[in-house]
Amino acid sequence: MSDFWIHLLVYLVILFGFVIVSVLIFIWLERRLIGRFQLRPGPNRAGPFGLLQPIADAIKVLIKEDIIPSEADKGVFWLAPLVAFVPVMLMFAAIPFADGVMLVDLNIGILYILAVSSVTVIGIFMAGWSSNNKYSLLGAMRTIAQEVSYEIPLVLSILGVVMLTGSLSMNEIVKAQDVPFILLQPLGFFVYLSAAMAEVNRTPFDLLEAESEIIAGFHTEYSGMKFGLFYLMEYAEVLAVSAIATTLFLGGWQGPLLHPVFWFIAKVLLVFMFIIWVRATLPRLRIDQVMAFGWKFLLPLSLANLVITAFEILIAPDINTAVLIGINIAVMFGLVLLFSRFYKLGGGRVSIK
Amino acid sequence: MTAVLDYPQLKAALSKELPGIKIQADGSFLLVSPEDMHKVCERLTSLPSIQMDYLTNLTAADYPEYIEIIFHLNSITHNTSATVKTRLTDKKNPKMASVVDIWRGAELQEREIYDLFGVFFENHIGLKRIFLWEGFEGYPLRKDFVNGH
Amino acid sequence: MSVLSNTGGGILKGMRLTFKHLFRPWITVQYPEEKLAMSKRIRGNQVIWVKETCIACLACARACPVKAINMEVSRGEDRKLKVDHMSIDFGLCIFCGLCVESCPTKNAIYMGCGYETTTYRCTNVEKAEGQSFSECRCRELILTGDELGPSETRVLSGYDRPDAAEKLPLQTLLINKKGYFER
Amino acid sequence: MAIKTENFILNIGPQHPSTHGVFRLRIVLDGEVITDLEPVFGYLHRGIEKLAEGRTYLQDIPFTDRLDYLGSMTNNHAYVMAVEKLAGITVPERAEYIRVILDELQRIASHLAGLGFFLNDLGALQTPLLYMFREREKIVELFDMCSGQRLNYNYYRFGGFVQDLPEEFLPALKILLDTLPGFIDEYEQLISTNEIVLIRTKGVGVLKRDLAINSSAAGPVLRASGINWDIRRNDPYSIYNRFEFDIPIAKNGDTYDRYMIRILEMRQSVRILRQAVKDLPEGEIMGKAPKLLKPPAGEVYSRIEGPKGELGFYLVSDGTDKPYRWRVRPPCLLNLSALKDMVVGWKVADLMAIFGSIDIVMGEVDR
Repeated sequence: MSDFWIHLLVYLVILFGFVIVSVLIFIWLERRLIGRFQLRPGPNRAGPFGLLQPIADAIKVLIKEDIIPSEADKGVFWLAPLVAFVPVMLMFAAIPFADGVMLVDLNIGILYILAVSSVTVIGIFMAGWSSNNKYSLLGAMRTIAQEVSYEIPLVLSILGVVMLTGSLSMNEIVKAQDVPFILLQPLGFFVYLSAAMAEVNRTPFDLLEAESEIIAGFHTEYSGMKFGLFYLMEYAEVLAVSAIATTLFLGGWQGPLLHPVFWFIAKVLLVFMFIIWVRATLPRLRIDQVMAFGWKFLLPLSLANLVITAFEILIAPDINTAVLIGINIAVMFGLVLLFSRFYKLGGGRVSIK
Repeated sequence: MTAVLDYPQLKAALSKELPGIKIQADGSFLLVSPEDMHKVCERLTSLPSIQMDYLTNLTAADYPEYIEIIFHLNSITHNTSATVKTRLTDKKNPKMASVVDIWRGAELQEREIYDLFGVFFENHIGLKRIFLWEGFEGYPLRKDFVNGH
Repeated sequence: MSVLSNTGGGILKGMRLTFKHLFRPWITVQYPEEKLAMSKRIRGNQVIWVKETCIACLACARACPVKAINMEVSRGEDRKLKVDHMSIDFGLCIFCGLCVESCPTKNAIYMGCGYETTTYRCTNVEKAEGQSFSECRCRELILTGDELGPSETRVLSGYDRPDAAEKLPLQTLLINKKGYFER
Repeated sequence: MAIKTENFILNIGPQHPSTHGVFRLRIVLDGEVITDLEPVFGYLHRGIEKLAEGRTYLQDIPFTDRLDYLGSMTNNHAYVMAVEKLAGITVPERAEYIRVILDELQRIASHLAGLGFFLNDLGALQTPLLYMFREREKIVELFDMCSGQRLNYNYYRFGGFVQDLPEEFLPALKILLDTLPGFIDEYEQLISTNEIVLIRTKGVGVLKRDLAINSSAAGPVLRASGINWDIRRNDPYSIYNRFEFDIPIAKNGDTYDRYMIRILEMRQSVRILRQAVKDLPEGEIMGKAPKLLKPPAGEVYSRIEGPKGELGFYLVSDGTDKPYRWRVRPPCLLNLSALKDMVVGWKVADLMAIFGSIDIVMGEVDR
């Protein structure tokens, strides 16, 4: 067997293990943290500090009866969780855990990740459509609208980073970050995080499974292992988004003294905890407001970010980094304030004849 | 304090507006015949000096000879209240005109009376049983309804 | 009105508040291990009947709004009323306490402090011919005679019985929880 | 370009996370927009009015607990007051003060629960709900202390109370009153200026002033539409005319106003409570009332301002120990009269926000 195959196999196993284990830890962490935000201890029965709770949940989900609605489109219903789950796993292939420690160092890493991640939405729509349930369909329709629109600001916000490094390879981007790009690209980071939270359907953009409105959205009819896959998919997506944010904006595996993998995981956890914090605080937006936020607020902001970055690179390539950081942060606050004053939400009551 | 209207005075005012209606002023309520009820209610809301714009409570009670429909009215403008009643003597097939077009608040309460007393309200916007299912036999709040317990 | 009002300022304020809550003690109770002292007047899921002091006046049976108390009395040879049969159906009881209030002796019937009466399933259902499921009675919930008396698990509650209330511990209150009000 | 589309009918409920019980709504959707709506009631109908007719006046008190189970104290008060009016029973001074204290505490507790669930319906993942239930819990513990149960209090009696307040009650209440305004400030920090809450609620589900009156809306829903109508002020019962308090009134009648009115009302309740605790006299807690009550033949309609709105009891007595007719004026049911006008034209998500802001309890809607 050649080195290539050994490399591939070992990394696949490690990656798969890493994703599964960290998803379980994420689930535990989210429930504990949300609990603490809400003045309760969170799950604390299974194992010390409730650490075994996700495993207990996983076992429960595995041995549950698998129900398929009689009117469902069975083939699509079966395929949907897989179509949703596999792309998320594929995303991890191009994420560097340390210098060069990744499955493949693609020279178009970012492009690959973005391309693969947008396939997930097809799985979700398949689930919503095939369930033959009106709530599922509503959830699926919302997903399509939301995820397709948020791809654009997401990609545009990443372009700033690409312009700064001049490379699409994830490893190169990390290496280029002497100063984490969150300081050089604060606006880009803001847009990226907002858009990414909408991409992975976290509060306040969790419209597709809005519990108080459409019960569970696209996976209303799912149970057993198929539901488990969706659940896994959601958290793996959050993990991927946190990992990408870490790689692109927070300096990736770079850090003093300790092992790069430690730094990488610590930064991922930091981003994830922020996402949980937002989830614990904010209510949900309405579908038209989500769309307005994406198209009228994030899209112009990300375009402005692109233009400003281009100017900085072209006109003042030798400027002092500290000054640049100051300018960038000032520009971000100025633009966010300016835009939020001027954009109109629209929507509202529709007159019915 | 919400002042209760003086019923003889109210009767006089209404008889002047609507000559020929059967109306009776008791000590604590105004008794109107079912046929005139809708007209009286209309006047009660529209007359500027009375202006009973708020239907507080609309209910019924089953007595041996008749079913009584009781309106508890309020005027938010004048902070006054009045009780108007009507008696439906035909217990087999009681009916009267609906007042939903005057007070929207009567919609659900009339449905409730229809459901539990079997009083039919004409021109109601969607008169059907509200709590019990269609096909339930009998009207539970009538005294002749015998339940299991 | 700050610069940030309507542009994210409110969201930041809320996030600050939730962050503060992260460091406050939690308010929930870890139930089976940690139990609160209940109210002294607790109307738990028990009604306790003291056979010795009962004068068989049937006041409690009459006061019951749901007819859960079934008491049969007869006159003994000494012309005194005695209780032949006493049973309370806890499937019917709504724990309103009216029987306790109605008792003229004030020491024959009490509410109980217990509230842990759950079991996994009812094994003994009494069902007559032609009865619907809601009409049949679970025999385990019908307590008769001595089963209704006080015991270690059936502690007298102080509901309308000040003398019994004195023996009970003070109620734990969330208000008195430490580390919470020092904001 | 016109695409041929079809409306579709969606059944919301009876089992649904945000129908607050077993309420069913049949809505017609055009995409996400609601074009028609029909509420379906009766899933929690227990026939309480019929049941009450077969029992004595005293035995009916536990049934009032089970109407609006988040406001049992006020339900008790409304019913007990109606019977007292019917039978001519006077209530001692101390009992009246205690009634005001318990009523206002109940109003705060009910508003907290209502607002918490409303925010849950907005999608705020239980955080505001749990913060609000923390304060509600403190109030419920006080009720538990004096009545013995946490939900179905059954504490009021004709002429007064079962028992006097326990001695631990007032010190605990004083701590509560000292800290509660601070916690209400916290809720406002979390919610009142939150941009997402603002855009989700401002201008949404407007109930116009005229329609609010015409559809017999009551309580916070009526006052949010700009009508100065509060039974405590307009038709004072008990001893409410002795206290100083304001009736908060909004003017837009939208979902945000209905939220804000409740926050302001809680502050006013704290104000009333402070005065009542200060003036609470010593003395009897039970007036003279016969053990087996037989009110003289007659009828009475008596009402109080419950947390959800005007809660009235219409009783007819025929001189026996059982009521001849026992009727509740259910504020929750009547607040739903104008639901269709508020909801049509809005989206599914708004339906939940509007519905939550009306704050209904199915126990009272279906009885």
